[in-house]
Parts: sequence; C-alpha cells; structure tokens
Amino acid sequence: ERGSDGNVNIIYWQAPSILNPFLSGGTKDGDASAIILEPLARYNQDGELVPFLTTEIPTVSNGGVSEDLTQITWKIAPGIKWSDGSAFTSADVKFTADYCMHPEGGCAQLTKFDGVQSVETPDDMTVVVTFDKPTPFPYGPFVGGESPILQKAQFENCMGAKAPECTTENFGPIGTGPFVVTEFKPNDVITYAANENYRDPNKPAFATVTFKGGGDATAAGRAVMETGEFDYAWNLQLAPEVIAQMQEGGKGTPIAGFGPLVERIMLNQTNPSPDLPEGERSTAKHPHPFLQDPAVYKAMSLAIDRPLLVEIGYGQAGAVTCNWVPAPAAVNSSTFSCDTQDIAGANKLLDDAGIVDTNGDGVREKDGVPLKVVYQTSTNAVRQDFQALIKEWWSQIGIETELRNINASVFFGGDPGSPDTFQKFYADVEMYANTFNGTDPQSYLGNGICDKAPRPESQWQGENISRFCNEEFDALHAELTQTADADKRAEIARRLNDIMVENGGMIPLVHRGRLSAHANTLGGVVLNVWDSEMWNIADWHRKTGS
Amino acid sequence: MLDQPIAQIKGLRVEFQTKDGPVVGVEDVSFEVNPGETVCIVGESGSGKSVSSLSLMRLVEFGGGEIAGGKLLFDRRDGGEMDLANADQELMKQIRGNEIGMIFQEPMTALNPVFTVGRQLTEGLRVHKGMSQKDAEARALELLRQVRIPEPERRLKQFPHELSGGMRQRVVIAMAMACEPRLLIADEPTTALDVTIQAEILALMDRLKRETGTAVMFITHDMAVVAQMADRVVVMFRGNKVEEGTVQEIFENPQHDYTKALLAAVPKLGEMRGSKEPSPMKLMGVEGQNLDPIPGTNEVLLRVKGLTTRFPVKGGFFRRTISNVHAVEDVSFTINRGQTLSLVGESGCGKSSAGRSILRLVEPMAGEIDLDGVDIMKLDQGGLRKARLDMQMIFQDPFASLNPQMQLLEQVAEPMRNYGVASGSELTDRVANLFDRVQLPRSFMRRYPHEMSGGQRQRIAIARALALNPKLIIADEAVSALDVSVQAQVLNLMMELQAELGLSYLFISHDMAVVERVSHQVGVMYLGRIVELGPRNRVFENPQHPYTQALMKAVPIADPNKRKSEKDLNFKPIPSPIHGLDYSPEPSKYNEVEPGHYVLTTDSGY
Amino acid sequence: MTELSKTQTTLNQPEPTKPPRSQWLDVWDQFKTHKGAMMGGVLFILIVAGVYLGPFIWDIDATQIDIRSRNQGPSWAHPFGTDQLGRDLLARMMAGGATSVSVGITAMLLALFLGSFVGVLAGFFKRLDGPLMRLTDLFLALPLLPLLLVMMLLFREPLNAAFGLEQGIFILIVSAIGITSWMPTARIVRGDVLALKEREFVLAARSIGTTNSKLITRHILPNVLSPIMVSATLGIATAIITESALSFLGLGFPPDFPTWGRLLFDGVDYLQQYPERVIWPGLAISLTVLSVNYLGDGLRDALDPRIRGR
Amino acid sequence: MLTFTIRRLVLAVPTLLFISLVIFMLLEFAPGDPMAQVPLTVPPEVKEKMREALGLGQPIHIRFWKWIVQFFWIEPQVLIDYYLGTSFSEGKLRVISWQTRSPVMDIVVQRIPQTLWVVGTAYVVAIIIALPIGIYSAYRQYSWFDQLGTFVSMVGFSVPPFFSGVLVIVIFSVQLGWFPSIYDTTLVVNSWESFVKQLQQMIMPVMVLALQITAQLSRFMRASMLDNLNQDYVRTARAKGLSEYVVVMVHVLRNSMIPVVTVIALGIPAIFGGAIITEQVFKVNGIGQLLIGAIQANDLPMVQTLTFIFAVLIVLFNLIADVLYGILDPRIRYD
Ligand SMILES: Nc1ncnc2c1ncn2[C@@H]1O[C@H](COP(=O)(O)OP(=O)(O)OP(=O)(O)O)[C@@H](O)[C@H]1O
Ligand SMILES: Nc1ncnc2c1ncn2[C@@H]1O[C@H](COP(=O)(O)OP(=O)(O)OP(=O)(O)O)[C@@H](O)[C@H]1O
Ligand SMILES: [Mg+2]
Ligand SMILES: [Mg+2]
Repeated sequence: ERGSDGNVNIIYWQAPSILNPFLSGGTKDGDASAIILEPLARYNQDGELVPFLTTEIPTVSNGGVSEDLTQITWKIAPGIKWSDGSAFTSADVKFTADYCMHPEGGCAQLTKFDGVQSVETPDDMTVVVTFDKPTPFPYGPFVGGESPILQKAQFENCMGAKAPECTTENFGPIGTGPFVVTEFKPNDVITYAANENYRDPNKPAFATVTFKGGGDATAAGRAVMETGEFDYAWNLQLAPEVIAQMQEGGKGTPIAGFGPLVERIMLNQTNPSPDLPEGERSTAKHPHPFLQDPAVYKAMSLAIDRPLLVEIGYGQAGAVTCNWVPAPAAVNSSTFSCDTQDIAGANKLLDDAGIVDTNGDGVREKDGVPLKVVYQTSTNAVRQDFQALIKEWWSQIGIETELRNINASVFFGGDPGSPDTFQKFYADVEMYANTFNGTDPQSYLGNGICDKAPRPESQWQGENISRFCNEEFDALHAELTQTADADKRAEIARRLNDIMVENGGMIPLVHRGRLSAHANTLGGVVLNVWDSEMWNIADWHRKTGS
Repeated sequence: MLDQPIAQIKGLRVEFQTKDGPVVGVEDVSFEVNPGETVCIVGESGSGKSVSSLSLMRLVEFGGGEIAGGKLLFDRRDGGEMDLANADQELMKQIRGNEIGMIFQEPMTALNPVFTVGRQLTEGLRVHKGMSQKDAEARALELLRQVRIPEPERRLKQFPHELSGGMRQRVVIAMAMACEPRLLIADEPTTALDVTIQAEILALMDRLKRETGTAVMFITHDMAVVAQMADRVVVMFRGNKVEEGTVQEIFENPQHDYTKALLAAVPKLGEMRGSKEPSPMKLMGVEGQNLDPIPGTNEVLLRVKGLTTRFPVKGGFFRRTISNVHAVEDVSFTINRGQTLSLVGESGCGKSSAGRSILRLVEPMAGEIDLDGVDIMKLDQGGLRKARLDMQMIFQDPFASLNPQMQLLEQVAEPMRNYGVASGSELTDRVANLFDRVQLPRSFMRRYPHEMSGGQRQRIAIARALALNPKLIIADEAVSALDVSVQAQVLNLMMELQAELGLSYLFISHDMAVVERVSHQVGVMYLGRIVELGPRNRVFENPQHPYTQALMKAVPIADPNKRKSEKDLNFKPIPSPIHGLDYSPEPSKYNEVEPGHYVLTTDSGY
Repeated sequence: MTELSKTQTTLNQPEPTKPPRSQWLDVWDQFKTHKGAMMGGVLFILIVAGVYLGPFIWDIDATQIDIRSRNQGPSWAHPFGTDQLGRDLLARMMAGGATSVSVGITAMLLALFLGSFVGVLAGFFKRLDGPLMRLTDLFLALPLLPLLLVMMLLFREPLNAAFGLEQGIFILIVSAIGITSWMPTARIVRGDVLALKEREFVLAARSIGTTNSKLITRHILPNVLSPIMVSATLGIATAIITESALSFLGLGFPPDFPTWGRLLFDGVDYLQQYPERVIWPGLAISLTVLSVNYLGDGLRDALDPRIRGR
Repeated sequence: MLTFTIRRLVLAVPTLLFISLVIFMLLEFAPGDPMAQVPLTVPPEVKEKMREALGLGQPIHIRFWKWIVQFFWIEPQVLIDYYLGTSFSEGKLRVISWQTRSPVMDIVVQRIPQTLWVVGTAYVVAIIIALPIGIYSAYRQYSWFDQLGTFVSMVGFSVPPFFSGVLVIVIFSVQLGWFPSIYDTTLVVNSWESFVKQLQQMIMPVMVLALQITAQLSRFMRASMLDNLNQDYVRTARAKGLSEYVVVMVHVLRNSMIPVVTVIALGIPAIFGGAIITEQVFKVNGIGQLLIGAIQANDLPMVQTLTFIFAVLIVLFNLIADVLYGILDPRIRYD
C-alpha cells in the first residue's frame, strides 16, 4: 500500500548536486533524479529493455522500428500523469529532445541523441524519432536512466543558455516517477515524498525517502551494515575484508552485479619520454620504444596474477577477465584465458624475443632501451595496492616500474594544461576503469579507432587513450556501424575486443561489478547495473516481521 | 603606644637556588618594629634589605627564594601573634596589602603595564575594604592627591608607561598605603622623587604613623632621609645586621666600622660652598686620592636649542589623540667638554624626556641639537647610530632597561660588540674591568638581571654606558638607587673619568647634595621648562627663581637634630603639563641676573 | 686609622669570584636537569635512531610483498604484523618514519623560519607591517588544494630533473607544507613583538647602538621563544599529518613510499579487524610529537633565566 | 585607533580585490577540469559543449570581471531584495555554481547553520576548556595536572581527525550505539526531543574538533602565561593581598592574551571555513565539505566565492585582533 512503510534512508557517498540529469553526467545525480524522472523504457537487471511509460518496446518485428532502421515509433501508455496531476504527452517527449539538443545547453546526455534528425508527435500518445542514417540500435533517446523525460510545462523557459538559471526547476523537476522532491539541499541531502499521482496506486510503499550524500564508502557501508541507520548504500568500493567485517554487523547485506566495467592497464603506444619536445610527447610521431613489442606486453600480462588481484581488491564484486568488453554475455569473447600467473613463461617469452638484461642491473633492455615503465593511476586504495603488486611481479620479469598516483580530479579532468591527465598519458602505462551505458558496445568499441587518439591538435581530447592504431580494427568497426543483426553485431564486437587485446592496446585486469548494500529489512531491491540503481524504487518496501 | 612589637624578625635566613648552588640573600637578621615607630634599614646595596622585607611579606618564595630559618612574628590586627614564616598563603593573602603594605623598589616593573593606574589602585581597596567601585575610586583619588601627583583625575585613567618615573613611584606608594596597613614596608620609596615631593611623602608617612600608629619599616640608603624619618636604625651588611640603635646613637656614635664608613660617605649640602668646580669626594680608607677640582673646558660640546617634546594623550573608545603632554617645552642649554650640567626639578617635569630627546630615543617635536658639530636632528638611522657612539644614556629604571633574557656579561659587552670595539678575551677583560670599576664582583657576570638587587642593577646600567667611552653621558638618576658608599665611589669614578677623558655629563638627579658635588652648571626644570640655569655655585648660593628657592628649602639634612617639620613645607599644587591640541605655549625668555646665570621670565606656572 | 683601613679593606674585598661560563653550557646544565626534556630528548633520539638505523638491523624491505602472509597479527617473523599485501609492518613503520620524521622536521623548521622571519619583521618595522600582514592574509586565504596542485604542476618535473625522483618530491612536499603553514606563527610572533618592542630595554639597546638586526636576534627573538616553541611542536604534528593528506590526495610521495600518515590513513578502514595497523603509526606520530614537545618545553625553560635554577 | 581602523578597513578593499585576483588566477592555473567528475562514458565533444555552456570559453579577464560584478554588485542586490522585498536583482545573473547550476550564495546560506552548529560549538567548547587548562597548567607547571594536560593535548593534536573521528564512530556508534554516525542535516530543532537528537549527533564531531583546537589553544595559553607569571608586577599584585585567582586570572592573564587572541582570531574564520575532514567523516556537510567538494569538482565559481568570503573574514578578524592588541596592551601603538 502506498506510503505505508514510512521512510527509507539511502546513502550515497557522493552527494547529488542537481536533479536534472541533462546538466550533469554524474551517476549520483542520475540516480537521485531517477527516483523522480522516468524514461520511456529501461533496462532490467539482465540488460533487457522493459517498457516504463510506453506500452511495449518497439522492434523491427513488431513494426515499431522501420525496416531501413531510420525510424522508431514509441507508443505512450495511457493514463500516465505528471506528479502535478497534468497528463503526460508526446509533447513532453519531444520537448526533452529539443531541450537536450539545444546547441547552447551543454547537455550531458547529448550522445543519447546522436544521429537524431527529428522527433515528431503525430498525436499525444505517439513519438516518432527519425535518425539521419540507419541506426541498428535505435534505443538511445528516451531509454535508460540517463535519458528521462522532462515536463515541457516546467522547463519550457529553461532552454539553452538559460538552463543554469532555472534553479527551482533543476532542483525540483516534476516527474512521473514514484516520488517527488520535498527538499533539495545540493551536495547534501534530498528528501522525497510519495507521488500522489503515480500510475500504480499501490506504490510506492514508502511514504518518504531520505537521500543523503557525502562522506566515504566505508562510512556508508558502516551505516547500513553495522549501525543500521541507513537502508541502502551505493557503490561500496572497499577491500573485501572490510566488507566481510561489516557484514558481521548483521544489519545489512551487500549485493553485487556485473556490468561492462573493466579495470585495465592501458599501454601507451607512443613514447611519453620527457626528453621529447613538448607537443610531441605521447603522440603518434614517436612510437613507444618497447611497449608495441608483443613479447613485452604479453609477458607483462602473463606476469599478473589476476585472481589474486580480484581477491585483494574486489572480492565478490570482481571477476577475472581478459577482455575489454566482458558484458553483456553475448559480446564477451572467450579467445583468451589469463587466470593463471606464469612468471616463468613470461620470462621465457622475453628471453626468446631477445629482450634480456645485458648490463646486469636486473632490468632487461630492448635495443638498448631498458624496460623501465612509469605506471600511473588515480589515487585510490585498491589501485595503489594493485600498483604495488604489479610492480613487484613486473620486477620479477625484469621490468622496472616507477609508480605514480594522481589526484582523481586532475587525472580524469581534461585540463589540457596539466601533464597528469589520463588523456595526455605522460606515462608508459596507466590503470583505470571504463564502461559504457546500456547494452550496446558500438560507440564504446569506437574508443579504439585510430583518429580518436588524443593529440595536441585535438586539445588532448579523444577516447583512444592508448593511441591504438590498427587498420583492421578501424575497418571492422565501420562494419559494425552498418550491421543490424544482433548476433552478427556481437560477433564483430568480440572480434574488435580480441584485436585490441591481442595487439597490446591494453591489459584487462578485473571485471568489476558494482557492490551496493541494503538493510536486511529492506525488500524489493534488485541491483541493476544497466540502468540506474534506483530503477525500481517503486517496488522497495519494508519487509514484514522486522 | 603599645609595648607589643608589631613585627619581630628573629634569626632570618633566606637562600636562593641558583645554578652555582644556593646563594644566601640574608644570613642572620633579627630586629623588631614597634607600633608607631619608624625603623630605617640602611646598608650596602645587595646586603639583603629588600629580601628581608620580601620575606616578611612571604613574597620571596615567588621569586625563587626560600626562608631557610628564623621566625617572623607578626601581631595581627585582632590581637593574636603569629609566625608568618610558616603561615599558609591563604592567610597571607589577608595580611598582605591589608595589614602589611609594601612599596617596591622599582616602580616601572612593579606596575602591571596593561591596567590603568586607577584600576591597580582600587583593587586592594575593594578586596580588603569591600568598597564599591565608586568609593574605591574616590579613595584612590584622595590617595593620589596625598602623594601629590598632579592632575590625579587624569592619572587614574593613564597607563604606567605614560607616567614619569617619579609618578610611578608615587602610585606604588599610594597603593601600599591604600588600606592603611599597620605595618608599612617602604623599599627605597623616595629614590625616584625630587626633594620637594620626597619631603611631602615623608611628611605623609610621618603623619600616618602619628595618626594611626602605623609602624614603618623604611629601607633606604639616603642618610638624610634616615635622619629625617627614623626612630631607630638597623644597619645591614652582606646579609647580616651589624648595628642597631636609635637615630641619635647611630648618627652621633656609630659603633661598627661599616656604619662609620657609611656616614662618612654621605654628601652634605653646602660642602662645596665657595668652590666653583666640582671635585671628587674624600673616601674613608682610600689613600692617594686625587681630590683636585675638575675644571673642564670652555669648548662647547653639546648645544641644545628650543628643544620641545610632546606626548599625545589618547582618549575615547578609539583612543584618539585628544591633547598633548608638554613634557619638554622650549629648552635650551649648552654643555662644555669635560663639564657637567645637572638637571634638577620636580618629578614629572620632563627631565627624562629631555634626556631621551637629545639621544632621539623619543622624537622631539622641534629644536636643534648639536653634538660636537653633528646636527643630531638631521641624522638618519645609520648616522644616529654612529652619533650614539659619542653619547650614552643611563636609564632611570635599571630593571626595565635590562634585557631579562641576557646575561649581564653580554649586556655590558653589547655596546662594544655593536661598534666592534673589542672582541674575544679582550672583550671579556674589558667587561671585567668595568665590573671592577662599578664595584660589582666579577662572579655576577653570568647572572641575570632578576638575580640582582636594585643597586646592583643600576651599576650594570652604568657600566654599560661607560663601555664605549662616549663624549657625553646622560645619566638619568644614575646614582639614586645606590647606597651612599657605592654612590660615592661611583660619583668619584664618574668624576675621575671626566678628569681623565674629558667626559661631559648631563646629570639628572634630585639629590641636591649630589648635584652640588658633581656639577659645573645647574639647570632647574619646572613643567617642561628650564626656570633657572647657571653655574652651580651661583644657583645654589643665590637662587633667584621662586621654585628654585622652594627646592633648596626642601632638601633634607643628614642630621637627626635638624628635622624639618611638616609646616615648613608648603608647596603649591603642580599645574598640568597637558594642554589641548590648539594650545601654543609662549617661548621661554630669560633674564641674565649674573654672568651666565639666567632666570626664566616667562610665566612658568609656579 | 689602621683599624679603620683594615675594615675598609675587608669591606672592599671583592666577593669570591668564579670564572664566567658560557651561556650555552648553562643552558645545557639546565636542560640536563629537566626531566621532561631529557625524557623527550631520549625518546626523540630513540625514534630517530629507530627509523634511520632500524632498517640495518631489521632488513626486510618495506615494499617486499609476501602475499601468503597477508593480514597477519604480530609474530616473531613480523613483530608488528603484516598488511593486506603481506608487507612487513615493522619495516614499513621504519621506512615510513624516515620519511615522516624528516618531512615533519624540515617542513616545521621551514614554516617556523618563515613564520618567525615574517612575524619579527612585521612586528618590528612599522613600514613592513602592513604589506607583510596582508601577504599573510593572502596566504591564509588561499585554498590549499589548488595551491598545492599548482605547485606540483609547476615544480615537480624540474625538481625531479634536478634532484632525482625522491629528493625532488621531498623538496616539493617540504616546501609545500612549509609555505602553507607559516602564517599562524607569523601572526603570533608579530603580536608578541609588537608588545615587546615597546619595552624599555629595547630602547636601551637602541641607545647603545645596537643595530636593528642585532636588536632582533639578541633582544627580540629570545623573548618570543615560547610561542615559537609551541608553534614548533604543533607544527611537526601538522606537517606529518599534512603529508599524509597530500599522499592520499595523490600529491605526495609515490604510492609505494610508506609514510606514517599514509599508514595511519590506510589503516583506518581496518580499524575493527586489525587495530594494530592504526595503533602503530598513531602511536609513532604521537610519540614523536610528544617528544618534540617535551624537548621544546625543556629548551624554553632552559633558555628562560627566570625559571632556570629552579 | 579609529583612524587606524578606518585606514585598515579602507585598505582592506584593494587588499581583498588583490586577494580575489590571486585566488582567481590560482584556480585558473590549477590543473583540473569541471568535467572531471562526469563519467568517462560521456565523450569529449559533449564535455566540450558542456564547458562552453558554463562560460569557460571566455577569456580569463572577462570571467574575472564577471565574477566581480556578480559578487559585488548583484549579490548585494539580491540580499536587499530578500530583506526589503524589492526587485533590484531581477533578471540579473548571479554567481552560479557549475556543479549545481544554482546561485552559490544560496547554497552557502544553506550550509552555514550546520557549520556554525558543529564547528562553532566545537570552538566555543574548546575555548572554554582550553583557557582554564592552559592557565592552570602554567600556574602549576610540571604538576601532574600539567603533565596530564600536556600528554592529552599533544596526543590529541597529533591524532588526525580522519582517525579519531572514525575511532569515536566505531566506539560510540557501532559498538555502543549511543550516537548516530551520520549527521542529519534535515533535523529541525523545534522540540525537546529534536534538541536531544541534535545534541546526540553533534557530540562526536564536536568532541573530535574540540580536541584539536583545545590542544592548540591550551599550549599557547600555557606558554604565554609562563612568560608572565614571573614578572615583577605579579609580585606587586600579590603584595596587595589579592587572591591568587585574581592575580592569575586578571593580572597575568591580560598580559598573556596576545598570542591567544591571535590564535583565536585565526580560528574564527576557520569556523566558517568549516572543518573539512571532520565534516567529511561525520557527513555534516557544512561549508568545509562544500569547499572540498567544489574543489574536487573544479567548481570554480563556488571555490572562488567561498575562498573570498573566507578571505574577507580573515582580513576582518585580523583587524579585530590588531585592535584587541591595542586594547590589551596599551603600549602597542598604531600610528
Ligand atoms: N632571585 C635571586 N636570585 C639570586 N640572588 C638574589 C635574588 N634576589 C636577590 N639576590 C641576591 O641577594 C642579595 C640581597 O639582595 P637584596 O635585593 O635584598 O639587596 P638590597 O639590600 O635590597 O640592595 P639594594 O639597595 O641594592 O636594593 C644580593 O646579593 C642579590 O644579588
Ligand atoms: N610615553 C609617554 N606617553 C605619555 N606621556 C608621557 C610619556 N612619557 C612621559 N610622559 C609624561 O611626560 C611628562 C614628563 O615625564 P618625564 O619622564 O620626562 O619626567 P621626569 O622629569 O623624568 O620625572 P621623574 O623625575 O619622575 O622621572 C610626565 O607628565 C609624563 O607623564
Ligand atoms: Mg633592594
Ligand atoms: Mg625621569
């Protein structure tokens, strides 16, 4: 029964800043707004699309998607109301597209609308999206937590450059979701109350939600599992022992789910040497002196004990992977196996390639260049442990490692003036994790295309961090963009993954899951890694008998 | 008078722990003080006078001392007699300030720099007499009037550093007398005061004694004051009592050698009558003294013209300047090479300020200062530093002018270091010589200022000023804290140096006998102006200005039979040196009554 | 007359003298008798010896990973236990101490020097007071993190090039901490100097021709020693902790460089399972600070003649 | 002193402008990017668009000038509007945070209460505890009380709050369950129960913060008391028969206050600056957390504004300290 279960307390150790997901790409903001705003369709915990505000998922077979793959038609479910009681119509959907695609708006979810040529509303209940070219995967716009629908009436005056001035709107969007905002304290706490006009009269079970932000993962985990002050804690990136210890508190349970997130070591294909003139460092002008040698990167990969990394760093929230794209299952390649460490094999590989230690300092040389690498990553306890371990293993195969850790906001910030960003890659190898939204890896795989490499000319922007360049890869990716058949797509994706790994663009380490925790008394939680974690908050309830 | 003594000190012994092991401050002293009686304690500097009195207050403990033996019997106001040596501090609190009042030797450091005079004065009253703020203030005002501080209303609101040395001293006196204690311990209460005020204070204490039966324990080295005040005298020497008796006995028939030496060293006013030039004193037991008069030269060393110094007076919440203290007003004089000019005058009349202005330690407002051809007023900091090689100052308050963190050796050596005059062992030797000259044991070289008696500190200050062999020394009350024997030695030393090296002195003092002994010229200051200036014998023998005449009359005489009675002393209240910002004083005009003898004709306010 | 002169000679006899001793010997004498100072001194020497000489006796490498023996409690093989990667904590404590102690002390000294320098100048010279205090205000107002980021950006590479990796980072961190923590000292010292400057002995010193620089070093500085000492003790703690803050922000030493602050920070997550992980570094920092504090107390007392001898 | 104060206040204007410029340049210069926290899944072109939408494309001097106008001209108008109901500021662009796209000052105003509650209380508590401890420790130097005080305060000072905070949480929240480990900023104190709740959630952060401040203050207090306890005027005060209490608490204390006043004056702006780590540990989410969050997100308008407010407070309190010096010690002159 709606509102019968009182209050639910959620803690996110990163605090939401804004409730308009189009103005912020942050997960925390998206999750906080997912409680209010809904897309037309969402992914469920298995990565399948489920309709939310529509009657069904349009496909080619049911005629929702045109044969030439350039059009998709959504049918809005009847009787859906905004929380202010007005009716939800196709005009709102169209407005959302206009809002995000406004050239001055700085919309964070613009990629969702990639290739959208027009959005039409033949009637109040129908939305037709037309793409400028055949789009085999037309579920970008209005699908998933990142692309919810805004109310036209509310945001009409907030288009483009005016977007940031609409504080009231951005802090209290009107939605169709189970809750409405009662108070928003940016970067601190949000309180919600059940939406009187929610489409399912029995939901949500909770009358109010308190969404607290700030602190750190340890404290969040503790608050759920040990002190029981909170019901749900998000993204507990903690050492497995710590999680286990918290679980002993007996008040809550950790839950894990796996998306496509992979912790990997990127191998710089270009030379990052500080001796090179500025502007030529880490550019395609100077290939890396040894990292492009298969013997070297294969040995480096062989020397790593991935199961141990998983055990130390992630426990149940991690799995060994040799792949760049380990999920969804269909695209997970099975070409490689890498779950045993083989130091001897790695040494042999190097010896056979003639990369040996010629001057007796314990470090091998290739063509006179010693195998010394600078290994950088962002600052984070698990990553530093990984660095230490890997440094140790690499030293056993004659590679000397200098470790460097960089403040995350600098490392991931794209400031072209800083030498420490991951894009600039002024190091030989670097470690971080990356993923993609939804289930379609096409654009993610595009990160391996030659001309997406960050360069001075592109202000060091670009997603091809390792400056990987392979003609076969580029051609294959182009083919992917033309292919509609799901199985065929999956096959190409696996192939692309294999090319990348095989040619030393990266060394995948750990397939990382997401670990959240909920109180034992909280029912209905289904961890969903393909969409917002709050996707089914309407179903959450207090377990009876507690 | 009651026959029961108020305080009896029996076999007192006080020790200090220093790094060389215990130092005995007082070895064995016994005496008693009866109600309504004045006991004067005289004796060599450092002989334990201050320490004995501090012991009676049980304050030595706070200074690192320890009462190692003896009894301190005290008769409480309500009858009972008790031994203060082992009273607890709780009880002492009720006795201190209330039943025993104490006047401290060094007025600058004895006052809390951050509280107004009024605040410090009323505190004791409110504690012991339970007075309200208003009553206490009224009483404080009355006390300040009694000690003859000019403009007492204003003083109440001033801070100690804004007062002249003498004024501070009077504040301390007022503080001690506030609760009309039964026993008043006065440690050199009048050293910083000019004779007129001194006479007033002495009279005040005398009256107190007569009217309320207060017993007074009077520590001094000024034999003239002793003769004026004492009923009985205790003579101390190196931590022991060597003699005790009534004034007449002591003055007429001294028994102990030290007492005899002491009396012999007392300079007497009128001794120099007739001679134009000063000459060293004849000291007992010193053979082969050169007692030749010191003529000096006629060459001008220092010429001061129209010197004017004013201090701003702050007021209001934001402490704005509301008026000025006209501390020095249009003062002109010259000092010849090898000669001494003495400045005498009322406390607070601007003597110290004049001295400091010459060195530009306070910035004068106007005037010309010419030292040996150097225009001091025009110098920048570097030039001033060089000029100070030729002129040195001995500060009035020795304790405040010594760095508490530095060994005496260092402090005396500092000027020589500064100018690179000497270094290494030569430096140490010269310091040692200076210590010898001012009669300080060399073992004191590594002590710190707080471990010294008042007189000893003063000698350090003198040694420091002598270190550079300057041409001019400004000696601000340089010898007033010294006991007569040392004083005589130091005076002789100064004159000896004058004769040998042709030093000039600006000698600031209120001790007319000393002034008579050392000066070639005398200037009498009143309210910032020199009212009379001339050769010493002329000014002393033929005082023209009414103020000078009053001053001469007030000088105490070291003879118990020639005590002055209170009614002889009838002074006018001192007018205020503080004037509004728009006040512009008249220039000083003089009338030459005799050759070189000038008398102010401008209205000086007297 | 003969009798008289005899007395006179006794009267004039100088008291027994002792050769003057140097002030520093004196200070040392006093220092020796100060129980706290001696204890602090001994403790400090022990800590310093432990962290610098300890590695010669306990020669396990601080970065050596022994994954089989991870998360162990104290044992003979690992007296302090091991961490989550099986690194020996004792070795890490010693290696960390070497860094923390040297960073703490150098940074503190730098801050103290800067602070006292600015404070004395501002308090003493009226003309400099305004500019210097506004400078202090500026530094107080600057946000620490961006400032450090900029410093890292500008100087890391050149320093690394000039002094090598470790030395370069060390210099950078020490100056970063020093440059961002001198301000309170400066203000405190200035406040005291303002009051001190008006004391009469300063006037007296000026009258004997003491130059400003000597006036400051001989007369002013010794008299503001006690707040400086307090700043020193507090400064060392701040420096050690700031260093750890720098490392976990990724601005400090490379990650395989243990320091006490970082060990403490890393240990906090394991507070409940392995409390010794926080106890060791926590204890080490506290003991160092305590020992420096007692040393400072003793030194101050030894330098204050009024307290000396008691 | 009035002229001194006025002159200082007038001088403060260029000083503050200069400080704001330096801060601005520093922030500009610092590496980092407002898009750093946007996930890697958002492609660079989109990030570039977002940056432009934030106004990052404009040259530095224009942005600085904009900030100056917004902060000094428009924000005061907003304040006037708020109090008088006028509408001077209507339609004018205020200082907008990049993170939240909302006016910076609104968030600051929102944060001040909890910061004042926690950090302010901690400061008051610390002063109340530290001064007596410092005074008594000095008065009874090397007594067991002094030794204990020294020990506790030095250990207290050397334990960073990221440790002591977690320690008290583990003890009092996890083991004993007495206090909440997470501060509830939505709590409205309007009844006895809610007040008790507020107290409960404040106790731990206040404790942790106060320990540090107490340690620092009491050390300075003790040191400067020691410097003054042996002065001559103390003897005079005793000779007046004043009780030890008055001697110490009035005469010595007043003379010893200068360093303590300095430390307190340095600390009060810090109250508004919040306590970054402690706020983080207890999730107080005050100004400190706001600042660190903004720095991490490279939210320059927010950082700039907060730092500037902080600078104003610093300049102001240092001026107050200077005026207090003059009142505490009449020998100190400013002219
Ligand atoms: N705190 C101290 N530590 C060590 N010695 C001290 C201390 N106070 C006084 N003395 C020594 O005790 C002796 C007696 O000193 P006291 O102050 O009583 O002399 P005094 O008779 O008052 O001399 P003066 O007339 O010069 O003031 C002196 O030799 C002095 O050096
Ligand atoms: N710093 C100051 N601020 C304000 N007034 C001052 C200051 N110093 C001295 N005065 C005032 O100047 C006048 C002259 O003081 P000065 O010290 O020169 O007197 P003096 O002649 O040396 O007296 P004494 O013999 O008592 O030492 C006094 O009224 C005093 O109150
Ligand atoms: Mg004495
Ligand atoms: Mg004087």
